[in-house]
Amino acid sequence: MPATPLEVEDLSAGYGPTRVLEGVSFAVPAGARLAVLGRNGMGKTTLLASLAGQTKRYGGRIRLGGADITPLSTASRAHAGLGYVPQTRAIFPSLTVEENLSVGLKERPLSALEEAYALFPRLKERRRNLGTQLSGGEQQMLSTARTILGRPTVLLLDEPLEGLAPVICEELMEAFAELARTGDTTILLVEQRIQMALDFADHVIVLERGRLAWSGTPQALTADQDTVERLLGVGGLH
Amino acid sequence: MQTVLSIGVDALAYGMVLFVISIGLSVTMGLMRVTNLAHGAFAMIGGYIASYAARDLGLGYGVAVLLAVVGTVAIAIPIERLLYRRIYGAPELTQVLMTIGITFCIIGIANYVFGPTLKTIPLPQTLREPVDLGFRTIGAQRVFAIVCGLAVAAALWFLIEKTRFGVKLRASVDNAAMAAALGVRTQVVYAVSFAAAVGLAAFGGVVGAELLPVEPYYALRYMVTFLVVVSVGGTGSIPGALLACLLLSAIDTTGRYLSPEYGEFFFYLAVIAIVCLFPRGLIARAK
Amino acid sequence: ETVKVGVIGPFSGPFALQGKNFKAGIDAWFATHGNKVGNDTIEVIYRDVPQPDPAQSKSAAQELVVKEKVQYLAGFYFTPDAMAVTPILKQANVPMVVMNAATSAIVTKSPLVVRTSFTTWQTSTPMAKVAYDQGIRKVISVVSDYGPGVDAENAFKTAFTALGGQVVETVRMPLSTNDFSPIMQRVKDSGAQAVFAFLPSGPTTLGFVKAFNENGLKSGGIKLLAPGDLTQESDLPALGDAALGMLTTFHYSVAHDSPENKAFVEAARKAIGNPVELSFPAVAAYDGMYVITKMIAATGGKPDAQKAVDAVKGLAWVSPRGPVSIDAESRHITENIYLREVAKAADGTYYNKEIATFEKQDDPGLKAAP
Amino acid sequence: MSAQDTPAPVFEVVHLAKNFGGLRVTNDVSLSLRPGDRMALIGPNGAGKTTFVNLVTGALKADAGEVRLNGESVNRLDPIGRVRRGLVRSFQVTRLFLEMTPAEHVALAVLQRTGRSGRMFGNFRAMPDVMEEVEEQLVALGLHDLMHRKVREIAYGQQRLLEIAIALALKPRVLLLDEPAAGVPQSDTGRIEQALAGLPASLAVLMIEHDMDLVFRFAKRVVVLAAGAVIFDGLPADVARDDRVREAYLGSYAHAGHAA
Amino acid sequence: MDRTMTAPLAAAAGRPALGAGPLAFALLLALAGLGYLLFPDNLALLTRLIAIAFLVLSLDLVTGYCGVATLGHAALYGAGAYAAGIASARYGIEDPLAMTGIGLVGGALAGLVCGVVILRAHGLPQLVLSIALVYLFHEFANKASGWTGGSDGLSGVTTGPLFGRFEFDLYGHTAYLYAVGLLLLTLIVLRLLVRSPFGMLCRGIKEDPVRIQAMGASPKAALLKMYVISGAVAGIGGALNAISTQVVALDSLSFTQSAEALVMLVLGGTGSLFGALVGTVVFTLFEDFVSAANPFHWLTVVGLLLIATVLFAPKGLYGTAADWIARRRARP
Ligand SMILES: Nc1ncnc2c1ncn2[C@@H]1O[C@H](COP(=O)(O)OP(=O)(O)OP(=O)(O)O)[C@@H](O)[C@H]1O
Ligand SMILES: Nc1ncnc2c1ncn2[C@@H]1O[C@H](COP(=O)(O)OP(=O)(O)OP(=O)(O)O)[C@@H](O)[C@H]1O
Ligand SMILES: [Mg+2]
Ligand SMILES: [Mg+2]
Repeated sequence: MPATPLEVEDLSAGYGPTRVLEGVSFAVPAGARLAVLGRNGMGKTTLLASLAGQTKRYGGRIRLGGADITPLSTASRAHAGLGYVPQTRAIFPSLTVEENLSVGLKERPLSALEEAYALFPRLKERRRNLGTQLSGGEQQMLSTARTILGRPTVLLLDEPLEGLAPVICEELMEAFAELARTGDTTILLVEQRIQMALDFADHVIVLERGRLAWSGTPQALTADQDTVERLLGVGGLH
Repeated sequence: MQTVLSIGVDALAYGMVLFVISIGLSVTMGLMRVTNLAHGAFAMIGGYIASYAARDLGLGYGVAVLLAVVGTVAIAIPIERLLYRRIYGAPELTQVLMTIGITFCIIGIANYVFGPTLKTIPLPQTLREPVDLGFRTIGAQRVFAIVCGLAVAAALWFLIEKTRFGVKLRASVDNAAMAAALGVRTQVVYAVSFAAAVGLAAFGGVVGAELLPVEPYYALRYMVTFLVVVSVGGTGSIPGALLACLLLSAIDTTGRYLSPEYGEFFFYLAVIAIVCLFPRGLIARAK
Repeated sequence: ETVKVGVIGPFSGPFALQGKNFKAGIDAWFATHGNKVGNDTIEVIYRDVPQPDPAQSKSAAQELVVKEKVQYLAGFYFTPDAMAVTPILKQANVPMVVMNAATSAIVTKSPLVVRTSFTTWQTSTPMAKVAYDQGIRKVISVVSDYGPGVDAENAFKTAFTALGGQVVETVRMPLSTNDFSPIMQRVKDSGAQAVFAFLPSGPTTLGFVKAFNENGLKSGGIKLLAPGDLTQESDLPALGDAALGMLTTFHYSVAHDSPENKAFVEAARKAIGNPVELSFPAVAAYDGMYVITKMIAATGGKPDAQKAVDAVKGLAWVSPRGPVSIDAESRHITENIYLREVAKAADGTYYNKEIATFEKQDDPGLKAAP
Repeated sequence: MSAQDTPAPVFEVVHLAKNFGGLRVTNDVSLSLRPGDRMALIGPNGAGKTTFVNLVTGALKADAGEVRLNGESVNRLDPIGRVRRGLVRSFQVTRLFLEMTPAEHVALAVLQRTGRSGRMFGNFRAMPDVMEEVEEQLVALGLHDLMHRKVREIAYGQQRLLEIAIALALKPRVLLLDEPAAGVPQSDTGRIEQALAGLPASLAVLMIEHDMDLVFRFAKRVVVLAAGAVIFDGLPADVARDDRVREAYLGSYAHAGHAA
Repeated sequence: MDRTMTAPLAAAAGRPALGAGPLAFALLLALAGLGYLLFPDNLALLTRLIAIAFLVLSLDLVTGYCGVATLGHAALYGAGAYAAGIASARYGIEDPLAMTGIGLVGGALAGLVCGVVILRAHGLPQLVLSIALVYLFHEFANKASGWTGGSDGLSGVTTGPLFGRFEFDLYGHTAYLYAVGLLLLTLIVLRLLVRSPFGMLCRGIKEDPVRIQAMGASPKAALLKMYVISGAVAGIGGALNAISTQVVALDSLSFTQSAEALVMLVLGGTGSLFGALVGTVVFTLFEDFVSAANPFHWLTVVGLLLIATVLFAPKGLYGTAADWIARRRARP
């Protein structure tokens, strides 16, 4: 077994004076699919952003493939193999679709763009359009494709399905699963639709007010209706 | 007819000089989104270095130009690291405050070091001869400025629109955090672009010194002109800046010929009209 | 007793050079004459008004009077700055010695104003005669579009037409003009034999003179005539060969040949530091100090503005620029105006060489005023 | 549907069309809403749903077609005029004032609606009727605790809810919701539903949504847009059975069946 | 309702900590009195400072509260100054109150004209429009020298006694007290204005005009209204300047004056009335002290001040201080 792709140890982070995350620790095995759940404003986005190096860190360490990346900048973390798809999509508005994608290529040749087009044919049709001219769903596709092109070993997905048509959601989830299987990519997924997340993941953590409140397998979570109701505010998972 | 032609030539020459000096500003403002009011200050530093090299040290014009560009960039890099880096992405007004502060300091220092008098940059003989165009003569220096302008425009356009570096730069400006998350080393990208913009400023300051002579208040005196030209063209757009320079200089030159006493009126009325018609610049970069 | 003199001028900003010249002139005075008048010691207090800003000038003057208790106000590079202060002189019981501001009307605003510099009318008028005597009959006037420029245009036009010449066109160009090529084209098209030009000293003069040469006017035999602002000594190194042979009329050249001037220039150059920076405001400041010492002597160092001013009416002396006097009625300086040519000295420096003298010129602008 | 006992439409769109360059984004779309209607507009990504909203609200200019409110054409009205006639939208990508608080957002809407937004004195906190409505609206969407925080500091899902609160505070007659639940966690979509359920019956609502559970619970009528054209207009129960819709949009969701 | 719980949060949410109403005004009054006592010989400077403060406040209304970028605001100030000056010099209106009123109207009219033009664009092009406008105003005043005195300045402005009793004399007591009075009155009115629904609307427009449109309000109309108000405020300042110095010159509607006002505003902090005041006071006094101490190098020192402000007080002196206090208070 190679080194654990991602280990988080006692991470505390936030924005300026506001602390959001408090002592979060977990580790993910290679090729794992981890779902990060939690109610509104509990710190899911903050967790992912902290891993990507975009928040203020108050304490704790992050290890990527065994190497300590805590002191690294966002860009260096990306080069170390961390891919981040933020919740707000963060399309570059003044770049065309093709240029948006090519930023994600890092140093790979332009021909690699075809990979993205194969995943989302819609993007190929719109390749010359500017980022802002895309529909909400198209932007979501672009954002995801852009990051995948960088061939990350750990992929952080913050609600990548938001605003996507059901068919596309399915295809995308399959693509993620495929990525995890064949590419040895470890995936952290934040997703609002709990069932969908549970169907996808092989491991779950739940955040509550910035703390790790629960962790285990999807099956265990489904079985634990009490926790589901308390931490996620919904009843009746099956 | 002769007069018309002659005005046309003057407009072209003046426009290209403006272009050479202000294009660097178009890069900082349009691509790096820094309202860099100190642009003229860097052009001025270039002018001073060239003047010192050519006049006081007696070096050749080419060497002086090179020294000016390299020297200005060398001065600008620490300023970028210490000061500009803090205002990338800051509100426009904050940038205005900081860059005005930098301008004041540079003026004060230039005044102290070089004194308040005008500085000239001696031209080589070839650039000093008037060139005969048949219907009139024009300084060879102006022809040189026109050529430089075109060369700079082409090179810059290629760099920004056609290279990976250009894409990275534009991405970093649109959303630095996201660009970094995709592995772009935004600080390096910024530093390189800034250096390029400053180098262009210095180059323009030297090439344009015949029209806009070098003295400590250069930095403030022409600030508005540069700002106007760049935003009328559409910041960050090379063709836009070129078009704006030519158009505005044509209006300015014609107005100055026909009715100099209302020259300013024409110029600024034209600016208002153009901005109202093209509120995002003649050739706008999409945002 | 200490007698305080408040000097207001541009000591920083784009016009700092002129303020520096004020200071150099005053320092030269002290260096050559000491700072004592009888038992009184003169103390100079400087206040900076970097650009024309009458409000700032006035509040500076008020502060000088009220807080520093100055007995004399002096300096004033720009006309509006001087104008702003005239209304308070009477109440403050303080005379004002204008060391530069060159609009004729200032002396009429208060009986307590004395001027030791010049007016644009005064320096521009003789040029008409120079032009006419050279056989020039058609002139185009090109001036910067602001008060002094308009004064210069009017002065020249009045005098030239009186002589029988013709001003074929008058062009006023914005102060911010950088590119003078179109103006030169206009000059060419006007068919004039000479250009009469007025621009404030500073960076634009360089562009103007260069454009004049580059557009083939110089080689086409057209003469460039101007009051001396255009060839201010501090601009000459930059103008260089381009200005060689240019004719200007002015009240003072640093190269004026007289023992008084030699002494003055030596002291003033020492005071200013860089010798090439010395130019005309210094001499007016120097003479201004002379006038002030006379005033102090007359009043025994006591504040009495009217008495002080009365004491110098008609005062005549030999200034570094030549013989001068204060006109008893207008309180403006009567002086020689010289025709000068830009020449190159043996050591490679450029200077304004005086080639003719118009003696005892008063200010024609006062009579012309409506 | 029989026309006798149903009221006249408040909102009608006839033959609406729009091209972007060569791309036909809206292709002869006609539909209408009556008071009390609860309609869902669904369709693949890039089908032209948001564009449709932009066209009817006047943010974009249509190439052809007409938009009517209460039987009157509003083609000539600018977006502001249309809002004042009661046509209100929410934004798919939140557009909020990051430096202002939720209370201020809702208050602005209330003040604007009641014609007091131009008042140059007083403060909304001192206007009891405004404050009451603000609190009511924020309580309904669970934002009450955050009411005086800057929007910049509240989580995305909460911003989405605020987006809806503003639209509701304008008391529209026709409400266009562009993916109101996107980004809102499942635990909180209930709040949106409740808020919608509490709306006056006379209001006509058109909702764009990709969350099919929400769509089927909310909508009484479903319109499906694909490549700019309406390919289905009917009852929710029928939509999953339509082959074209299934292929273009629903995928396996249709097989799984929905809570009917 | 748990209003008690949200109240301290409101204080923490970035509302200016010192904005606590009457207290702040009392403080201001005390400062004005202190200025009078400490600098009895420098009242002319303080009066000039207050006149500029009107310009900076007026700029804050459109820039700080509405997000309109302008480097041409002196056009409004100069219009007020010339209106008041011309009324006195050419029409013999010498009553200071009347002159102030005329300045106010002049400024408001200029505000209307500038507003109509400037509001046609956003961001940088807007900045350029404002620059073009202020140059046009400047050129116009230069050309119309029959009215304005051109570049020599408009002299011959005379000011009668205030309320028919108090002369504007050399020592500037009347001018200073009048200026302080006007300033306090204006501040009270402006404070009401910025806290009113209209003020809130403007802040909304600053952040997202499209959102405001979607609420059914017209950003353009509101901004134009604000521009006219801002013009009136600047006009008062201009008139005050004309009244107290009895000259008006082209510098009062110059680009330099506009840029300086913007610098003062940003220095103090945009978007709060007190920020505008703090900026004006600090910049003007600083400039005065430094230039008196060393007129030859003050520009460098001012430059350093500006740079230091951006580095250490990025929200402006007042804005950063207010933030800091708010944070201290928010902490339990
Ligand atoms: N820029 C910020 N400054 C201060 N506080 C913030 C900031 N962004 C988020 N927060 C706070 O941090 C907490 C966690 O936010 P976060 O965005 O991580 O939540 P989330 O779990 O992703 O929620 P959602 O499901 O709504 O996306 C929230 O309470 C929010 O108010
Ligand atoms: N300004 C524009 N220029 C060119 N194409 C545009 C522009 N705006 C939108 N489009 C294109 O029009 C199509 C419809 O966009 P629209 O936003 O209406 O889709 P949508 O149905 O709302 O999709 P989603 O469900 O993903 O939000 C998209 O393919 C989009 O790329
Ligand atoms: Mg989130
Ligand atoms: Mg959409």
